[in-house]
Amino acid sequence: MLDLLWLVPAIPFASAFVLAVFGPRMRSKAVAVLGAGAIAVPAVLMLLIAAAFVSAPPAGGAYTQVLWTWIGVGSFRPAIAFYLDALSLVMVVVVTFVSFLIHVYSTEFMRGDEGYSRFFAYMNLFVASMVTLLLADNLLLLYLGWEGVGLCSYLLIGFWYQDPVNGLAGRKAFIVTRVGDTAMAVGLFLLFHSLGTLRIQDLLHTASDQWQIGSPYAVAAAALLLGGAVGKSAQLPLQTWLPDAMAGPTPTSALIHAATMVTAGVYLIARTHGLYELAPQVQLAVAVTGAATLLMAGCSALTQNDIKRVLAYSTISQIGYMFFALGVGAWGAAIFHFMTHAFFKALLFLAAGVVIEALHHEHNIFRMGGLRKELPAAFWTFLIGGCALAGLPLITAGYYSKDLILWSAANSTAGTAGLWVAGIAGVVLTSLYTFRLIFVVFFGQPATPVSHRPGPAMMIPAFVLAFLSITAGFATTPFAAFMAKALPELHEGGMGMSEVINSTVAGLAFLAGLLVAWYAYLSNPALGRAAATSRVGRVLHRFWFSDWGMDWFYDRLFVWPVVWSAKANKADIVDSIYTGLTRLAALCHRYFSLTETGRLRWYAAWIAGGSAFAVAIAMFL
Amino acid sequence: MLPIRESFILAGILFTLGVIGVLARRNLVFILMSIEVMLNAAGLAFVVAGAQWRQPDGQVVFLFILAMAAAELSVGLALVLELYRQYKTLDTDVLSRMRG
Amino acid sequence: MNVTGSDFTALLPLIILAVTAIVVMVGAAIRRSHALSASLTLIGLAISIGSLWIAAPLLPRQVTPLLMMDHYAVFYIGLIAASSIITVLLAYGYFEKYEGSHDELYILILVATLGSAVLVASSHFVSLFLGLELLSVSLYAMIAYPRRRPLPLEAGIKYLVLAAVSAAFLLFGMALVYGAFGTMEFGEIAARLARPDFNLWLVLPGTALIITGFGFKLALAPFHLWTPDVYEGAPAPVSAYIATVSKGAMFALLLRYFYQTGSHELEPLHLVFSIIAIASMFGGNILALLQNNVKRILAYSSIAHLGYLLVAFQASGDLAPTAVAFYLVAYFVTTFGAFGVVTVLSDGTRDADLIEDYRGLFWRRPAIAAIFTAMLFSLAGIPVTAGFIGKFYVVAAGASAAMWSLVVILVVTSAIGLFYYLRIVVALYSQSTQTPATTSLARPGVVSLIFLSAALIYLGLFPSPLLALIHRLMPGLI
Amino acid sequence: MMLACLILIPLAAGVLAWAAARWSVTAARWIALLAMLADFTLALSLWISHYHAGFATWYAETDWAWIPQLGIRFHLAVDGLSLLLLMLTFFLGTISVLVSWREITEAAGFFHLNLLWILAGIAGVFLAVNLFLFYFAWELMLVPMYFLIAVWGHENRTYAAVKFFIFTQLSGLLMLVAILALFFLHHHATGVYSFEYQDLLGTAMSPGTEMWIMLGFFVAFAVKLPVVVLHTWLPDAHTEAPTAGSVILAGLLLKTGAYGMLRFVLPLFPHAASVFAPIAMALGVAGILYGALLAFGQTDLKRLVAYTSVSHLGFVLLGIFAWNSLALQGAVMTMICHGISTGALFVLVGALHERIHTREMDHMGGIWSTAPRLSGAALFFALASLGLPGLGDFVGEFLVLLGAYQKSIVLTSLAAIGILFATFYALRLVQRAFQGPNTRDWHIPDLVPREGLVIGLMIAALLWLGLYPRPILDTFQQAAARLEQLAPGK
Repeated sequence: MLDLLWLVPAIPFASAFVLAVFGPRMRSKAVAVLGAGAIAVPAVLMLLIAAAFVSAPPAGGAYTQVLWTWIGVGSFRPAIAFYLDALSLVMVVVVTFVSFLIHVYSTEFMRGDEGYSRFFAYMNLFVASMVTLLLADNLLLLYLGWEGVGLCSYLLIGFWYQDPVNGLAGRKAFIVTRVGDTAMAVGLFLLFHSLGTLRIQDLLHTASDQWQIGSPYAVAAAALLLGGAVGKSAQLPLQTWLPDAMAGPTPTSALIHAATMVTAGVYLIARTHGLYELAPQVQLAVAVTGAATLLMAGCSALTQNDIKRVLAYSTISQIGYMFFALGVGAWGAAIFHFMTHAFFKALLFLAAGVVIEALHHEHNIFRMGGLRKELPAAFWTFLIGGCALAGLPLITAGYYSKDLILWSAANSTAGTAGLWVAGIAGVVLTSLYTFRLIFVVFFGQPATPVSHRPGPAMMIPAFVLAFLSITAGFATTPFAAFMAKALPELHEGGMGMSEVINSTVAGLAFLAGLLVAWYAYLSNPALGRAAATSRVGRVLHRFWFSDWGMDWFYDRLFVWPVVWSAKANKADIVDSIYTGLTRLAALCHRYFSLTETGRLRWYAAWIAGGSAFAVAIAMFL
Repeated sequence: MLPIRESFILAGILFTLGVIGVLARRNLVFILMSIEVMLNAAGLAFVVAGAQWRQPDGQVVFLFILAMAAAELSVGLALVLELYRQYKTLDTDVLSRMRG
Repeated sequence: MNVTGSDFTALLPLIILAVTAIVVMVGAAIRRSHALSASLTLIGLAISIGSLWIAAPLLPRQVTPLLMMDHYAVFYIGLIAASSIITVLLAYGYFEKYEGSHDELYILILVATLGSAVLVASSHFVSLFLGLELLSVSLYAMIAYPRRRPLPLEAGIKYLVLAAVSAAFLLFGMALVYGAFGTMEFGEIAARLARPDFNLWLVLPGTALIITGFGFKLALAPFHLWTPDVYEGAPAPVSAYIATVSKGAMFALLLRYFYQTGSHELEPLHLVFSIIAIASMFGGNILALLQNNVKRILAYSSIAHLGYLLVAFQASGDLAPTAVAFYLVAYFVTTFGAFGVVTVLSDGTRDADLIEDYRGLFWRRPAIAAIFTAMLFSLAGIPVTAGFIGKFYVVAAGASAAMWSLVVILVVTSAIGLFYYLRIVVALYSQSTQTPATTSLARPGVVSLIFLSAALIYLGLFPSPLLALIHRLMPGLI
Repeated sequence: MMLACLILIPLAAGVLAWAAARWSVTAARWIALLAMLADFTLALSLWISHYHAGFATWYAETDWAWIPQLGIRFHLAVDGLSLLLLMLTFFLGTISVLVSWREITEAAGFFHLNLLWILAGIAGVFLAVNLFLFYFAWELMLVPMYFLIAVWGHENRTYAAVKFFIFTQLSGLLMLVAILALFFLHHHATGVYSFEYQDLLGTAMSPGTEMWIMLGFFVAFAVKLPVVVLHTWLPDAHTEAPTAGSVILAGLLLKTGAYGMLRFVLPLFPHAASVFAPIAMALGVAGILYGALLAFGQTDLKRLVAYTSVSHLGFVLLGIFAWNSLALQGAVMTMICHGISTGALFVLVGALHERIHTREMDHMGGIWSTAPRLSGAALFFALASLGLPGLGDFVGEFLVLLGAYQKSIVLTSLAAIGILFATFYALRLVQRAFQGPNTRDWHIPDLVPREGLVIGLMIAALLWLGLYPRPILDTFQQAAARLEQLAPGK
């Protein structure tokens, strides 16, 4: 069974190719079947592989499939090879499964769009790349998948290319993530140069053999990889692209910019955890980055009007939790949160997509309202997703995963009290913006009439995800056990806080957020408005609304200088050297020509002068 | 016995005078005459050099120069006539249609 | 000093040239016929070339102190005579369109050729002077041959006055050198120069003045100002003749005189030559840069080319004579080709000498335009043409003597030069609406053009036979 | 003999095509196409037949006497490097004949003469192992290329053609001087006149001399490559040339510069080259960044693509002078892949220009909706250009950087930023020209089957090179190892 692994990326690749080349001439039903089918098969296949993997674990807990040697120069021989262990297995299963659901959703959501087949081609290509990323046996192949998903993200954000705004958002996403990728590439060079391989497993072994804890090489390598992770996962300081990425079609946002691709950074760090253990400074940086991001993004989420942007900031914030978990050494918890997040965030986007389509592509939450009765299915699914996101204690998956992370922060040797407090504050914020969203959109007075109701292809995936958003949390213990096969367990220590206290505080934090949201947006909406329009509130609002002014800052620091210098130097200043030389030659020509007067006596004078000169040189030099 | 050095200097002065004549005069006939002066100065130098080495060769060359000058002048005068026919002047400065 | 029969045989090529001149003169006196005079001239020139093979076995032979008939001389006499044949062919078609009688022109060509032949064979100041004057006086008349027209007249007078002035400088210089050494034979001069007891204060200015004389004929800067005017004013075939035979013969003489006497190795003269070479390379190329008259462009380019040759001359290693000889052959072929195109395209009223005349020529007369292009590329030294091998050899000669600064200047200035050749090429191929021309061109001119371009490509691709010939003939010089 | 055929076939076919065009232009096109296919087949068969034996030495030599007086021989030979570039030459040659099928209507016979002769010259450059012959071929490529630009180019063609000619000619002459200096040094040392590459290898010289002679070669190759500061002929020439001309310029002519560095600069002057290597690498990185920045600023689509070449060839320079197997292999990969990807971009830009008669990006936009295949292909090659993994360019650039990292971390990091810059211009190209609103209401036909074939071939080639570049790497393996061995301090 395991040797069919290569089909998992291959099928969507092939289907993407077919759709790209022949898609425009295929009927839309065929496109839908092929597009969604090409994901269904790998998803099923992956479940079977998972079953095989669990029932008969391969030797060493990992299965490697080498297809061919990709590049071969001297000792640099990365292969096209897949590596399946507990970590990648979980990731791939979740990715293919969620992808499948979202593809099904898309068959209805995108119906009638001019670029129907193009959409599925991109989506299939994305899944293929994502799976490649996750299964890659070496960092180069991982990088291939990494760039591939980045490309698909770009293509899908700018899917409706006729509006330049979408294109610009796509370009921004691509470029900002590529800033991180550049760092990551340099990290790859460093790793190969120092360790002589890019195979992840060999690399981790050699690194722990060769490098001391805290060795500058390890620090540099871990930091450079972190750069890539930060870009892809929209963490500080490269988080600015993700909110704009919401320009893409909603299924795209659900799949790429919430459930799967943006967590690639988390995967990368988990995959190369050995390096981070060698570089505790960087690991701490990961935790701090996560904590800072989750708070900043939480604040920003509070101020947004666009339903998708709220969700985008919440994604940034939730990935912040995952980084936070990685940073404190709770590797398994990070992956667990990835999984639950994939379910409930995809669910939220799908439900949001239903709302948006129902309201004629209305994105502004303040022009929604009262949809609880109009779109009950959407309301309930959204509510479940929202509760999971905010961490409704005991019954939602989000609660369990987040609870585990907070507990780890308190009980890890790498954790600190400050981090734990930040995590708790994040819970309050999450609960606050989530319920603000729910109350504004689904309660109150209807503002826009509903024009379109979703069909089964859109609702069934949402129901499935809603189910998972609740039940996935109960798998905490078996999940942790399974993860322990691939990732090290938490180094317990630190504050030694008991589970009960931690859970209680988290529950209270959730409740606090809920209550504030209820008070400010449902029972007493004027208060919310007043808070936003007070002097301090306005400044804060604008500041948070604009993502802490980071775009403004980057524009001035990077974008404008580059654009300006490119525009100013359009004609290539270097060329003026040569133009100058030709001018000089022409000038010489003009002056020299003045000697050709046509007058006989002048000519004779030159001969006389020339000979006098020659004589003078001959005699006196 | 000819004073060699002084004679060469004399020839040089004569030659320079010829050059000045060529440069200063506009009239083609005078220019040709100045050229004659230059040629004869060269001839004088040959005679002096021959005398220095007690050889007749210098004087022989002078004869060559005379003959050659005649030949050159004959062509020159033909062109002088043509110049006058076309331009009604002997001023060489009119001959500057080609330049640049 | 007795002149024997073998001496006559050795001199046969020169004698035949002289006799042919008389024959043509007599022929013209009997019956004025353009075709007859031209044919007689061609026959005479051909016989003269043929007689080189008769003379060859007797070489090298000093015929009187004046003339040294050696392989070197034979090579250049052959080249000069062959060039005169091309000149006659071009001139025939060109002057057919002109009013008046043309027989005298061929006499002049023959005499000028004789003068050039004497020059390349001379080993004595007197023969040098004689040859030079034979050449010059004929050229005055050839340039001003269409004397009713203003431009040839102007060119003729300018050339006459300036050539006479420079001849006077040359003579004075020779007198000084004679004064220093007491001999006018090149070989003797070399011998005296080797001894330290000569009067340097006569030799140096004397040689400098001789350089002036050469410099004028070779149109080297700063004695170059006459060149464009004379080239422009003279009839195109005559311009070709001046550019090639007159300069080639003079350069061969320059080489013989200086290499034989060794006086160019006097330090200050070396400097003089370097300055002249640099000035010529820069001056010629810069002056040509934006020029609109093709004949003037060719004139300026010839200034530059002689500057390149001077670099090879200065290298004076084993390679230099070969380089110069090959370059001259290539340059002859190319220059005749270029002027030949101008000649065949000229009509009876004016020469086709403006770049405008050539605009879109490729679309009207593709063959002629292709030939002209080949010639221009050869001048620029682009491969497959003889000019490339020539330039290669000149640079090689310079490199062999490690004269890096001169070589680099050569390279840089020739890149500047590329610009004006390309200006003409651009004009040739620029789109125009004109339809293919139907009028036919003068047959002899076209035939010689075809021959020249064949030679150009052949020499460019297979220079080896000519090089072998040069190698065989040249060692006589040093 | 077989190698001589590689040169003689296009030469002869060129004349034949010219002659045939008097009666039938189509015949001329077919002659050119068949000649290119024949050459490609020949090169391919050479490759396949020697693939298993490896490419350790020269083989299939043609060695004829030419100018014995100076030790000049008509001596051709191939090794792995030249064979790869030959195959590229004839592949792109075939492509350029195909893309000219409809574009060139005026004087088509003469066009094909020039086209084939350029390719013959380029083949000569890759084959020659006699320095004189090499220089001969080097100069020979120039003339027909000049005509290609000057006669069939766009508005500003004369300027571009003359500029191109003078730049290359001047630098070529400097190289000639250097060749001659080497030649005489060798003569002094051994008393033998020879321009043979094998003889001149290892000529002993003082460090100062070696440096000067090396610089003479370097300048010539640097102009062709082009190295920044000497690059300004390139955008003009590429922009003004007809499509086939641009394809050959970008795809092949620039590669002759890189080839020269690999074949001559490093092996002939290992010490001087290693002293100079840091400067050359810095120039390479400067080219990467400067070229990318300029490309980003352009509004003329063709000019944009032209400047990307400056950027990509910067990687090649960086790789060559990083001078280890990884970087050298990367440089060669980049050369080949850049030839295909940039060539393809020129083909597409040409196809677009043929349809809408403008190259100004401000006048475009929204092409995607009317010509999706063309636009999709443009996207594909733009992605190749920005170094998307899985496509050939990535392999090359990654290897270059991986190798260069061992020499200089700073330069490598800067060069990596160049890849980021590539994103700017590549995406700008796609978005400004093909996406966005169709304000000018373009309605144009999509790629016709002939164009589709050309583009399809190039896409397939890039995917192959991106996913399975081993055959290329293996072919160059031996030569790269030899070069690496030459690096002083090894």
